[in-house]
Amino acid sequence: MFNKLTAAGIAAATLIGAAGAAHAGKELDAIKARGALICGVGTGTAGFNLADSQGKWRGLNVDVCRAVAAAIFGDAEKVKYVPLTAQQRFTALQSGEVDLLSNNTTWTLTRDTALGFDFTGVTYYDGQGFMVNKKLGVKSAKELNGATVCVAPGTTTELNLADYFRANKMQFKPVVIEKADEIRAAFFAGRCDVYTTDASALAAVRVANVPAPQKAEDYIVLPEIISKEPLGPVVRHGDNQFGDIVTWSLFAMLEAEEYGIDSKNVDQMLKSDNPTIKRILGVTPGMGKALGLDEKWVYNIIKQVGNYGESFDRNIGKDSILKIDRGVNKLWTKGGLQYAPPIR
Amino acid sequence: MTDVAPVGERRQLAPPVDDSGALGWIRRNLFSSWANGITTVVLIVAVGWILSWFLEWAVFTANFTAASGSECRAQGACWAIVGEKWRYIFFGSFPYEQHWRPLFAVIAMLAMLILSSDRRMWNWRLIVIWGVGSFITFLLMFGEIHLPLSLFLFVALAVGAVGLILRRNIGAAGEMNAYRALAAIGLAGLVLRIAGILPAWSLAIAPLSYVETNLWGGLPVTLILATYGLVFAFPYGILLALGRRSELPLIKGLCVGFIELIRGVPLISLLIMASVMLPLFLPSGVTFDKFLRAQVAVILFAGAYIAEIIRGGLQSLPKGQFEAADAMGLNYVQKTALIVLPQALRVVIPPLINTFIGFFKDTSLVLIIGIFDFLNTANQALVDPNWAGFPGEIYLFAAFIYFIFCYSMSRYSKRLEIELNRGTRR
Amino acid sequence: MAVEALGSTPRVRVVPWNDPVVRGWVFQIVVVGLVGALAWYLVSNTMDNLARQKIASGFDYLGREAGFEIGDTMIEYSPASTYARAIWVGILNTLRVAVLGIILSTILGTFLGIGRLSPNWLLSKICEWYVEGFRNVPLLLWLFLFYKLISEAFPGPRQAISTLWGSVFLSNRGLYFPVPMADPIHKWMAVALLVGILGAIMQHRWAKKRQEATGQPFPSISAGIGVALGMPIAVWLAAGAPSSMSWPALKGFNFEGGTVIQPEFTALLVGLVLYTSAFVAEIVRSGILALHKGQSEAAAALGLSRGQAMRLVLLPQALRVIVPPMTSQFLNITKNSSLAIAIGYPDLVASINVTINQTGQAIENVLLIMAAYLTVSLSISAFMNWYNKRISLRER
Amino acid sequence: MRNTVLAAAIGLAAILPTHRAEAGPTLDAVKARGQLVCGVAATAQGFSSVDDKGKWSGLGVDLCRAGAAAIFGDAQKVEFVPLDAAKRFPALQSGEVDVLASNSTFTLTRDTALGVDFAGIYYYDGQGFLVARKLGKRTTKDLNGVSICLQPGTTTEANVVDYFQKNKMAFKVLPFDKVEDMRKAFFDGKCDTLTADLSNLYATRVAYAPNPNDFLVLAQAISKEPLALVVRHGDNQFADIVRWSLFAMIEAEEYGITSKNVDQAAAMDHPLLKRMLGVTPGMGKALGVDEKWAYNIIKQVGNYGEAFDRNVGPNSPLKIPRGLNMLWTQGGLQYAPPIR
Repeated sequence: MFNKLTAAGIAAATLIGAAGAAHAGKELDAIKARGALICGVGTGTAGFNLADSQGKWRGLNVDVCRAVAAAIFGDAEKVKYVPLTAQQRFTALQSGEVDLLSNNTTWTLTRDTALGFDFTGVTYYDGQGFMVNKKLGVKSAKELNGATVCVAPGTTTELNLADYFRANKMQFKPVVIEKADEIRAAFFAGRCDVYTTDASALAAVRVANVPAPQKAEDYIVLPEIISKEPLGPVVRHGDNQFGDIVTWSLFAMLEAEEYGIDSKNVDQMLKSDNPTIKRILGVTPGMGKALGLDEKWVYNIIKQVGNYGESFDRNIGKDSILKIDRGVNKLWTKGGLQYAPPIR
Repeated sequence: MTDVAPVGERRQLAPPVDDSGALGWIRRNLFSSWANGITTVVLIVAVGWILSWFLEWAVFTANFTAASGSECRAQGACWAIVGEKWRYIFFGSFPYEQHWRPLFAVIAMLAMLILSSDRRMWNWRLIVIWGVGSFITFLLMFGEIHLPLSLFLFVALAVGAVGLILRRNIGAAGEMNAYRALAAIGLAGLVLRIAGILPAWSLAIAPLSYVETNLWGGLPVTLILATYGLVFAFPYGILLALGRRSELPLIKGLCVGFIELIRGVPLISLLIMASVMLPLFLPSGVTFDKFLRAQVAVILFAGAYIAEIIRGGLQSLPKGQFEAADAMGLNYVQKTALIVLPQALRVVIPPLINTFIGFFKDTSLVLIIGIFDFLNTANQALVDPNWAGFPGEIYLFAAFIYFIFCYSMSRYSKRLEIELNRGTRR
Repeated sequence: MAVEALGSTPRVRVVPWNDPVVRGWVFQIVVVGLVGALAWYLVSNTMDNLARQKIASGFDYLGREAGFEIGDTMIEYSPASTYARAIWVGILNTLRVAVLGIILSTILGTFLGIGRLSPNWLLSKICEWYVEGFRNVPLLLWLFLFYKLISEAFPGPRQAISTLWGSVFLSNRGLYFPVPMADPIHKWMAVALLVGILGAIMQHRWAKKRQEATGQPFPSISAGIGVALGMPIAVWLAAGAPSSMSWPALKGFNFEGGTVIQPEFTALLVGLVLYTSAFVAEIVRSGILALHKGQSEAAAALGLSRGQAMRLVLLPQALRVIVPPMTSQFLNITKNSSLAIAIGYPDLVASINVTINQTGQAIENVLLIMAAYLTVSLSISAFMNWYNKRISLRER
Repeated sequence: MRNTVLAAAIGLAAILPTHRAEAGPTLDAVKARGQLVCGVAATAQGFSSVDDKGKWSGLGVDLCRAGAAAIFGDAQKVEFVPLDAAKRFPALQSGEVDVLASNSTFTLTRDTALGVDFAGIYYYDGQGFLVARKLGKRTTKDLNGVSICLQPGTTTEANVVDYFQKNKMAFKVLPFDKVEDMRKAFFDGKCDTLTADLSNLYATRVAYAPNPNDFLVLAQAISKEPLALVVRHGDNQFADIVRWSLFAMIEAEEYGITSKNVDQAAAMDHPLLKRMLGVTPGMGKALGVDEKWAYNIIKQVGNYGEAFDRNVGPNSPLKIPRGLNMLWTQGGLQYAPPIR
């Protein structure tokens, strides 16, 4: 019986193994050989990264992955999404399980240095806020002394929260659960007085996650923003070429918005006389070569994903249910912080 | 029992109470004494109260047909959420229109398990059942399977080698030659393959669309993790158990160390290690599927526990068996594989089934590393804001499914224990 | 191999490759070499990966400021404390739930196990269905269920259920109840309690000796409890009965004052106890069933009541069968308490999980988890082995 | 046996090395040398210029000093190497300098093909226009029909053409081959406007205008010229130090820490300040420098606002308005990720 089971075991092992190990070399080569970008995304925040019922991922973070895939393969669909919890994300990136993390990760000093990562830009300038039930009658975060706070563990959110209460000499009691769904459920069930996370995510949760008998209007987001949270895609230290591609894919989306190129007019724009636009869209060659990509890389990004403004509006801005104001995420020409170095 | 007459005194005993019939049964089992009677009454009241409350909630005021959560929010249970979510709970995010695939995969696995529970199948048939069953299961789940050339070569080598060792001095000359040929072909082929002379050919069977493991979810995941966890842990647990019983000090030390290490830490820490650290242990760029990593952790964990059970079986064998085997002139491998193990394993089958029940439940821990097993999909079903607020219903449903599986297996193990003991009770 | 040395025939000189001793060593060295090579391969890969990506390593982070708050701590802790202290808080929380879980599930499980053997059909059936129901469903599911029930079924703090004349409050924030204000006398009361317990043990020994000598029973258990509790009460009274209490009161968002049993802790403890007691019940039952029928008959013949027979004759003997499997249940409770992470109780794994996230140093932290659990597990098994030896039959 | 297991586990833990102490090659070389070698533009008033006594000053110079303060705790341990535009990247690539603060624009080609990394934008520049005040033009939109002094074939020209075409404005070009000729022509009134990077125009106005107050730099930029610090590809640790030294200066301004009050700030019980100034350790270790790194920068060099005001802003002859270089909280672009 022993031998028979063993043999059956070996057979089954190899069956499972068929979908198993894959070897890779340098990052860009490995991605090209694999034929798909592996992108680590969050486990589900409406507007940033959320899989719909067909399993199709959507959101601002997802669009970054798609843009990078469009730049590399000319096809924004060649992405494999790996949903990661806050706990898994860094080791998944360190170990090479994902090529790129586009997961609402805050750019901080420690992560930039000790974790061995490179932040390749800022997709969304965020800040941490508080949401409370209207019934509590709280108007300001300064009134939260003694509150019970629901927060996801292992995030900068958790640290900012402790800092804010310390700096203001207030007390609080945290309730921490690893999974975002669970922590929200606990908040809406009344386990905590306050839910804290990035302001954008608060807006998303308020619109999309309030359970049925309660309404979005039952909850308010307090005016205080207690931290800076520049959220951006992250890559491993080491392969600068791939890091550059991620950086400039995001910059290309910004640059396109600045020059008024969008997914609808990009074909006309190919005929533009403007040398900058010609350079951006690869009509004048050079940029793609510098990155090691096809010259049409920006064209592919804009055609298939859209410029930054389009992506913002579609996922979290005015055309979405979240209706988040552009605020500091406006282009620098319009008073915001979003600024791309020239594609030249 | 308590009204034993004092010694030395003769007393006219009352005629025996009639304890036949329904009344007699009740008297015997429920009201045999005053204390018993009071206990019975108290329990009846308590159970009645709980049951009536539960039935009121779960049946009489329950809603079975609501179209959304808000319609459901009345007094009783909202079973409509189960009606709405059961497909997700059972099959997770497997492509919706392809749900028949995991369904049949589950059926195939259940068939495998049920067939294996029949003692008449405990021979070469098991290998066929598991080979075919696993093939069907994974073909349904993946949609396509690639059988690389090296696999065939490896199987040939393994069959040849095992045959050569086990049938030495026993098998007929022709049979041994067949093993030699198989082993030679396998070995030569593998060497050529590694040297790169043979091409990386593989047999592709792809009748269905490919579904990657991160879309798998629900019952098939739980079944696969538990079943294959045990199947793979089994041979490796046997090795560990033999190692622990070995008189070679280094081997024994290694096995004891490993077993105690694994048994001393929670499964969660192994799962975290597999999900978070395993990739760091491998050369850069080599990664494993997350599902496979969880499976590896379950196997490592199960192996240590199985080893301890098998050790119990080995210890229960009488010395005479070893001596007789030695007298026959069998070598260690033959002795172990042909004499010792068949008897030892027979003893440990019921506790093994209990271990399997344990793993069937413990696989639920993989939800902590983000794999969508049955409990996790049930949990996810609660997230939908339209249907929020009915945890009791969903969890009771999930508990019911788990109960059916575990309870039937434990009944089977009990029956088997009695059957197997019948042979030894002379 | 075990039998190789059985025959006591003088060793014959054989060529080395046929000498079982030599072969044994060669085999061992090969296996150890293979395992060592595998270990070396994995470790060198890891080092290479860490170095190449410039990932920090080492245990220096333990001394750094943790920066996160923990909701349920037994010792002084603030975000300004170090990671080491945060992990220590986690270990203490794990131990708290494990120790309470072990005690409560032993008590509950023993009653259930005896209940299953009751001549009362209804009682034994209820116990049986309890056992089958709880042990055939994953623990994690029970934890989720209890946690959700507590957080969704109980009202918020402002609508808290208040009982015992407004001194105890039950809400989804937990159970608040009053505790005596900290007072220096508490320290002396603890000392008195220890003295009382010592006294009770000595008293019990004396009673046992007397019973063995004269056959006179002595209510040593109730007397012992009396002594153990009486001492601290006497101290308390002697100190003038300082009875100022800290009462929970709704202030701002939550109750302040008093003390609280948090829902996460409750859900975890209840889940662990209900689940494990089902297994304990089975162990107790089979331990008692393993005794020869003559034991209970003899006890009955001596005129002992069923309760006395159980307490004085059956259970002490059954313990010998019960203790080894109970050890593994105790280990299970300890290890299963790690499921706390799923419902947000800040145990060891939860603390370390946050630490992994803040420091990015997974390897060191997972090693810490394993070392901590191994230590606890080995201590529990060492204690149970000692106990098992103590109660085992002394063969004369 | 069980003790052996435990011992083995602890042993395994012990063999894991602490190799963060081992630094990147550039940092090692810098430390061994005892000073940071910093490439700066030969003369760019306000950004890098040297006085008679050989003392360097300027915004770029201050950033190099910040790097030295972070690494050595001493802002003076810098050697400045003046480099002209053509030599700066080869000098960096060859290892002649460790870091460039030479008014280099962050562009795609440089970021990718040159083998360099841009480590933080210290000045958001852009092409603008200098006009005579008496002309009455106040914004770039008023420039319809002007005559422009230009060097043909430069990106400067391309930008002007783009901008005027896009806004449907007419203009006339007066081409010059040499900068000096062009400058002279403008101040002689041969053309209405001179175009170059804004920082350059401010410097030109101060240095060459007969009376600087007669001339006006129009505030709007028609192109993007983000001036960034540059390091070699491949040594991420050194790049991190350079980048976070700049971010520390920006962060300090945001929290109101200056060279004057930094000691008080370090004594405050504020978790953010404590962490940044090294009272709570951790950040320095992560970067591989002393825990007091940010304190040293601010104490010896000042925060970003101080450096800006002193070198190019209101306290300097250039009097460049902060504009885009204001903090993000005040409507500018200067933003530092959190130091934690």
